[in-house]
Amino acid sequence: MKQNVAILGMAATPVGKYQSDPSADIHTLEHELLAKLVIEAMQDGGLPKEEVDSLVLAQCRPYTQQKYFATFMANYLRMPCTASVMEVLGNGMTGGIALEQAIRDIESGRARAALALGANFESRTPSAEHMNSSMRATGDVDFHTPFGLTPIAWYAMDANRYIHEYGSSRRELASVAVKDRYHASLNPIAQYQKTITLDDVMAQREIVEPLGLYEVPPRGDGAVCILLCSEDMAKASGKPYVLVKGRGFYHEGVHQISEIPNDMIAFNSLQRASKSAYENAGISAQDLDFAEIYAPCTIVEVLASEAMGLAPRGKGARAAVDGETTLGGRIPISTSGGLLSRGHPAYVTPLYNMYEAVEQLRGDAGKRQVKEARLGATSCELGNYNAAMVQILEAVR
Amino acid sequence: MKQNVAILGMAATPVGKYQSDPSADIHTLEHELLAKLVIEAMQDGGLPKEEVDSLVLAQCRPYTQQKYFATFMANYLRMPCTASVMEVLGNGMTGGIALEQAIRDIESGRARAALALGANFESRTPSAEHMNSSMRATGDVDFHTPFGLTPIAWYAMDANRYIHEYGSSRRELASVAVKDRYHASLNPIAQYQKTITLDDVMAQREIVEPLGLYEVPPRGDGAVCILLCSEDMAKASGKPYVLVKGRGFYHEGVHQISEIPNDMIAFNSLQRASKSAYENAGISAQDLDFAEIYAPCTIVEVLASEAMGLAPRGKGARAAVDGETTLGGRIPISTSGGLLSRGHPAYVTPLYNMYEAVEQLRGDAGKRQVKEARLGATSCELGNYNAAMVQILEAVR
Amino acid sequence: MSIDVIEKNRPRAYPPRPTECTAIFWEALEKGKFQTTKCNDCDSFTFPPKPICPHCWSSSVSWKELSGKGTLYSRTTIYAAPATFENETPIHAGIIDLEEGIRIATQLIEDEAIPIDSPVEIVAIRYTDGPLYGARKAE
Amino acid sequence: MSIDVIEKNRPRAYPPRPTECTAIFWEALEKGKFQTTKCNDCDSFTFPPKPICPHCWSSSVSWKELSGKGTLYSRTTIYAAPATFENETPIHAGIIDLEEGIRIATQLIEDEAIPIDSPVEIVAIRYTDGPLYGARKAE
Ligand SMILES: [Zn+2]
Ligand SMILES: [Zn+2]
Repeated sequence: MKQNVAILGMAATPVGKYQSDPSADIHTLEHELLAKLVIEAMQDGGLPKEEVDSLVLAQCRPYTQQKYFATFMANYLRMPCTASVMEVLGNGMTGGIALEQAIRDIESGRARAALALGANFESRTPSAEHMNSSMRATGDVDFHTPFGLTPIAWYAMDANRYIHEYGSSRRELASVAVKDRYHASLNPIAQYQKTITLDDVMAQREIVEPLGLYEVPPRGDGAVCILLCSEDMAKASGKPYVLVKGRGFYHEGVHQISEIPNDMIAFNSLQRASKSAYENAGISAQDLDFAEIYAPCTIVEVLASEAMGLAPRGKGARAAVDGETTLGGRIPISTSGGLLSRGHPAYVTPLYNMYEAVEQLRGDAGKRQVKEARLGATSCELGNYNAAMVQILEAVR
Repeated sequence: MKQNVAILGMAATPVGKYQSDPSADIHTLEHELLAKLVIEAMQDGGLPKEEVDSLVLAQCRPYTQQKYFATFMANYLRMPCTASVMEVLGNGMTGGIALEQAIRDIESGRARAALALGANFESRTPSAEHMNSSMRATGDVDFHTPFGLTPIAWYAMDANRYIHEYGSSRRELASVAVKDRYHASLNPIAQYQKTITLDDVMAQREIVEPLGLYEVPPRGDGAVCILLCSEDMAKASGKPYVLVKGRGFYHEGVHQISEIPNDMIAFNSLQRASKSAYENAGISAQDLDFAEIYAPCTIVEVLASEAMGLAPRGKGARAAVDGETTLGGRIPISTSGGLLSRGHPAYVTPLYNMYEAVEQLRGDAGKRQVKEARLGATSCELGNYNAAMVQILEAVR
Repeated sequence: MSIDVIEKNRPRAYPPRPTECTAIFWEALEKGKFQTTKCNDCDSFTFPPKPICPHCWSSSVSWKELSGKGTLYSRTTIYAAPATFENETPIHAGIIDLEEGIRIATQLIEDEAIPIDSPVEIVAIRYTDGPLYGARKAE
Repeated sequence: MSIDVIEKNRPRAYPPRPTECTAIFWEALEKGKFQTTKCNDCDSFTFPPKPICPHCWSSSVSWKELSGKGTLYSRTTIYAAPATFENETPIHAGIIDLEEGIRIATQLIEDEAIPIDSPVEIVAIRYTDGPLYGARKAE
């Protein structure tokens, strides 16, 4: 019988710069930081370590010297497991895949408790070097990479198409960055907490036209551990928990662009994944109290909000300008500050998004608390939202 | 309701050297080779591409230039998916984890058909360079790697301990290599097909004492695709298929050695995983007609055969000497030629082992056919068998 | 129906790797011929060219020349580039819908911004070490 | 109870990275003191040293000196080594059960094969860039 899946505990380190220089006298190492978070997450959930049957790790960046990190951690924390010990990878969706596998282990009864976790350390690698690797990820190495296309270049082309089709403007898109930074100013684990104005955003140098520095993701390090268990176990704990009420996944069988021309900025996969998730949860988009969206650029949040049915097509940027997606607005989006300001240690970003959703649903979000938050959604993706994963979460207190 | 899981189709390329020199005029690329195998596997199973809901990819080696290979393949073959598109990693268990996730997708009903697949290209990277990476995988980077420990050094220490405890000899262990090569001589996809004698094995230079060149894994490239579906769908196909009758997994929470002294060569995790798998399948070790064991070195096959209950403790090497594990013997082991002679493109090795088991159970193994093979087992592992995965497979014709 | 060929007096920053299949594409491109594979069974074009049809999985494909004419679907200019491309910034790139019904992404070889939805054409570019392609405003 | 210290006139091939926790280990080792962390709650030793106890997850651990005496559980000689270690082959390595009930793996610093199950002792080795440890036959 399928088990209902609950999120019972969690821990995260503030997004920032942790990675040490190879020649440092004292190093900050991924495993020491992550081990601390595992213990904190388990204390947060009040479960003994023996209950954990599954460790699903978002793979580390190649800069992490300790390889086969999942099995290394199983040893470091002396955690025998009967269900899963593995590392998963899928671009920006990596952390979401880790969560999904942990959910599946609980749902099927294979695991009593499961951890979805990861550490993404990359800040010491200069962006130009890092892009030498990431340019081989978001396209065809032989038919796209030779032109110098970078991951965010694809999003920039979404932006120009959106502006062209819907008569939107860079200013409208840029307002998303201002809103995200405002949210981040209320989030103690955000990488950038100083508020900014629309003029600040517009004044930044262009990175990929029409997107400037504040409209593309910063780079940073982070680590997160999320503890999942069956709802029965969560109930027995007597603690507040979050129920995974619905999930959706769809991969459209396309990598970056479809060779058959389509409406690229419709985010078809996200439309399908969110529809599945809403149906699975028995809700509609209008029932959501907030959404924590995977959006590496301003334009991506706009398009994702439209694909998830949180704003009409072509009106997502306008909704941001009008404050509808700000805390206190109709549907607050990225209350954490989002990838732009909370930060984007890419392989664990979906875990940070889940962390924020759980803070909101447990009423632990402090100054950025969405009032009476009961239902929230998280999304993550890979490529140009060619695959999307959506989770619907419900507060149980 | 849980679905029974069947293996309905497959394709593999002979293990060998495919990887091209970066400066080659014409390249052999992972994706072109693997795409061909996917189509072959689907034809083998007689299913249309639309039935596939899940792609689980054993991660490629870092030498593969095309990154995020799973989503790249989903595009290359234009395969929209509703269940999973992901890459998994877990040392030598990588291909086994891919299989297990595909099995779980079928079992849960999330996917109608699923592919577990991968391409491991590494042969152009010299062993000493390759070990610069793998030395960071099989131990603690700061407390083992500084001593120069390599992956197979741990197995060599198993060998010396085994010889010490049970009065076995290098000659006895070496007989496994002779048997494996004999099996490989009957396998058209094996990397090394020329038979060898015990004297040949003993005459090789030592790689990690007491193991010589023929007792440690060769390096090579390979690619495999395995098609899984529900038993109902397999039945409806009218084709012979293989039923996944039982599975077991156990990670002992240890990486290479236990800091609490234990019986290292008992392969405790494999004992537990095989016991679970036998129970899950409702069989005992004695019911098996053959076992395709993940064994990178002669000693590993011996210890694994003991842990799986195929030979008494301390008698595994002797069983090999006596021909009990040779084709026609009591319990043929590694009829493919095993990792030593069929070859060991590590991340896809468990997929090759599955390929061999299915060939045997479909009666397609030609000159190396185990007579009336009905029940077989496959194993895979990571570390020093600190984690083990076992599948019990049944022929349905 | 061949496309214009432009010479560039430098090597490609990140050369593509020809395979048995795609070498045919690159060799033809060098001569000003822009072509891709088309399925003999379902009549679908595919790009990049492939030894199989991604749509119906047929292994029966033929090379078909393309006109190189199309429309600009979107574009960008990349100012922050990978280290490999540091001498080539800013990089102009776009997505183009070819008139044969294929969407591709490539470089835009003119500095001025081409308006979205306006006509563009593919040109072959001969670098010192081999060819690439790119697009420019159509006449 | 300190261990012997040997000098080596070359740097380590692959130096370990000290952290706030493990720097204490390496600094003591340099001075001939071989120690690790022991849990204040469940009394378990752990090796390598850790800021937490892997057994009961307590964060309360103390440094305890080890005698360096133990027994060789197994050993090997590595002839095919990673590129980083090419000047150090053959490499002798072993697994040692320390008398405090901890199993570790390290280098064996003598060329002659030490018999399995025979007594060994840990020594500190001062390279030009910092310390490592190793084991040798005990007197
Ligand atoms: Zn076709
Ligand atoms: Zn303790």
